[in-house]
Amino acid sequence: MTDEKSQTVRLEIDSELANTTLVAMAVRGLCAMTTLSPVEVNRVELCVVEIVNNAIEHAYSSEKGHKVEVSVNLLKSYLTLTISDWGKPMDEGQLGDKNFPVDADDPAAWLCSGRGLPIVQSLMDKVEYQSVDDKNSFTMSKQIRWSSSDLI
Amino acid sequence: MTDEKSQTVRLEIDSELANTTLVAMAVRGLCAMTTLSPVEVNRVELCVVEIVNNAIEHAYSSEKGHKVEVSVNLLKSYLTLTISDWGKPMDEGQLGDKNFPVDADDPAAWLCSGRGLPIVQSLMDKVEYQSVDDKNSFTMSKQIRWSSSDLI
Amino acid sequence: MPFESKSEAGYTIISIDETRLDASISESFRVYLFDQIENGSSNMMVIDLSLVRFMDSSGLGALVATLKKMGGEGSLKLAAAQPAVLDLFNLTSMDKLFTILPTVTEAIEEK
Amino acid sequence: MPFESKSEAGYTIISIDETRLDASISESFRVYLFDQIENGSSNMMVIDLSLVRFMDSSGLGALVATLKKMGGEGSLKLAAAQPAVLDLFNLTSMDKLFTILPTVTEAIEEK
Ligand SMILES: Nc1ncnc2c1ncn2[C@@H]1O[C@H](COP(=O)(O)OP(=O)(O)O)[C@@H](O)[C@H]1O
Ligand SMILES: Nc1ncnc2c1ncn2[C@@H]1O[C@H](COP(=O)(O)OP(=O)(O)O)[C@@H](O)[C@H]1O
Repeated sequence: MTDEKSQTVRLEIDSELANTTLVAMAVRGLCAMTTLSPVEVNRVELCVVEIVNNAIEHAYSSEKGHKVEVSVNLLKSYLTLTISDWGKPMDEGQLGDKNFPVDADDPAAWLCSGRGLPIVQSLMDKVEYQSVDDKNSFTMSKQIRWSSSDLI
Repeated sequence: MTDEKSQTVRLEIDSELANTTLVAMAVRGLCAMTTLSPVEVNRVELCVVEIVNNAIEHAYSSEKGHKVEVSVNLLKSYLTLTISDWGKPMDEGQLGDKNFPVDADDPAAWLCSGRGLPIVQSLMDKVEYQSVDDKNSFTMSKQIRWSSSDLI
Repeated sequence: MPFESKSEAGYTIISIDETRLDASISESFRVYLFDQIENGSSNMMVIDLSLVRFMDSSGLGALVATLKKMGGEGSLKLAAAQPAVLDLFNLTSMDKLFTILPTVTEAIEEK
Repeated sequence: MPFESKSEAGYTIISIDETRLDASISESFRVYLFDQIENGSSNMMVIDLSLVRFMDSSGLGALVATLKKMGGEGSLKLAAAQPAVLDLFNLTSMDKLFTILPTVTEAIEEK
């Protein structure tokens, strides 16, 4: 990571929820190449798990035998993850809300799901969704902050 | 990893030596799902780097723009890595020697290369090479030793 | 099954024998917790999260569903959450709904 | 260039400002070391490996090539190798050709 050159690795799993851990752990390993702090690495892991699980559960309706691809791109100042599926596209209206309203006194309004996308939108610096031909891609980027000693 | 089910993730890079690190770091992350010790994880990393570099340097003559695939398979008792290329196949005679003879008094005989395959053959429990159609695959497995407390 | 329960000081202590409470097991975790409410000896529960290094939104969902199902009866406390799990609760404001104590013992003693 | 050299107590201390001494930089490392022999002020060298967490067979090859080129003249010592690097030297019997000391200071002082 000493120059502005970009490096990319593509990961691929079959659409089973148990396989998401494989992507999570591989991405954690890749994060060790960056200056992300342990807290930030945990957050990147959380985001990639949320989006990979969404692809499996929503794009593929939890059906095995389909491909989920995670492309990891490392730049000097950005980590970008693109999660792709070839299933049902997401309604883009899903992206937008990133709040977590909660009223402790109104149990009926407590949500048991629907926190995946707001989490990712809160934790990532940039989020994008695109469907091109059969391929749906969710792209998220996180800035890699450099410590002052790296700015020589 | 609590049942005998197998989990697989495929990694893919472009044939550039600088990309090998991406595979190395992703595999290190995946090794955290196993019971491999830190020393063993370092050795798995070394083996995967040697074979990925061989694919780039020998199968593709260090030419960019070709695909190197690393399939990582986790079983309860085995970690298997398959490195594939679609370039020049390896002469199988290369597999066999896993010794490191060295005579400190005979500098002329000191080797400056050729240690990659012997290293992998020494460190892995099983090594195999296969060319099917255009695809050349180097498969290596390492047993995951279970501590007695896991044998309940 | 990676979930276990035992009784202690009037509480049912539920422990999770997994490092990841994610979508691959959240639904069975929810079912397990619902079973505790329906068939368990006590609706005073402490969930021991000490082994859980990672939790995603589906794990959180299982806990919220359980809290909702209890409908204000009894108690559901969480214990020994690791940093990434605490971070998830804080981020999603779920720390407003759940009492999280550093240890199971403190969760039992907490009034 | 991730390689640097400085003089100290009659030795040229060469340090590697990379965590990985692998095939992507081994050839430029070999060229750098050959330059030191051909143009350097001293053929007494200590290589500071303290930052190198990972080395592969090509890194090892660059060091062997350098030792061969020196042809018994001068000295090439290694310092501060991390566990994975030491493991590589032991595994390949290269610990028989190279003197590896825990620190640069000890490498300079070693006779
Ligand atoms: N990859 C996807 N393909 C299709 N629909 C999706 C996808 N990801 C998310 N969605 C839709 O967006 C909704 C919100 O997603 P999310 O916030 O992750 O919550 P949850 O997955 O818990 O429902 C989902 O319920 C689903 O309807
Ligand atoms: N993937 C491959 N494709 C073609 N030839 C290979 C491949 N891997 C290894 N070889 C051959 O085997 C030889 C020994 O490989 P290795 O022990 O890794 O040492 P080195 O790469 O340093 O030469 C190589 O020099 C090359 O001729």
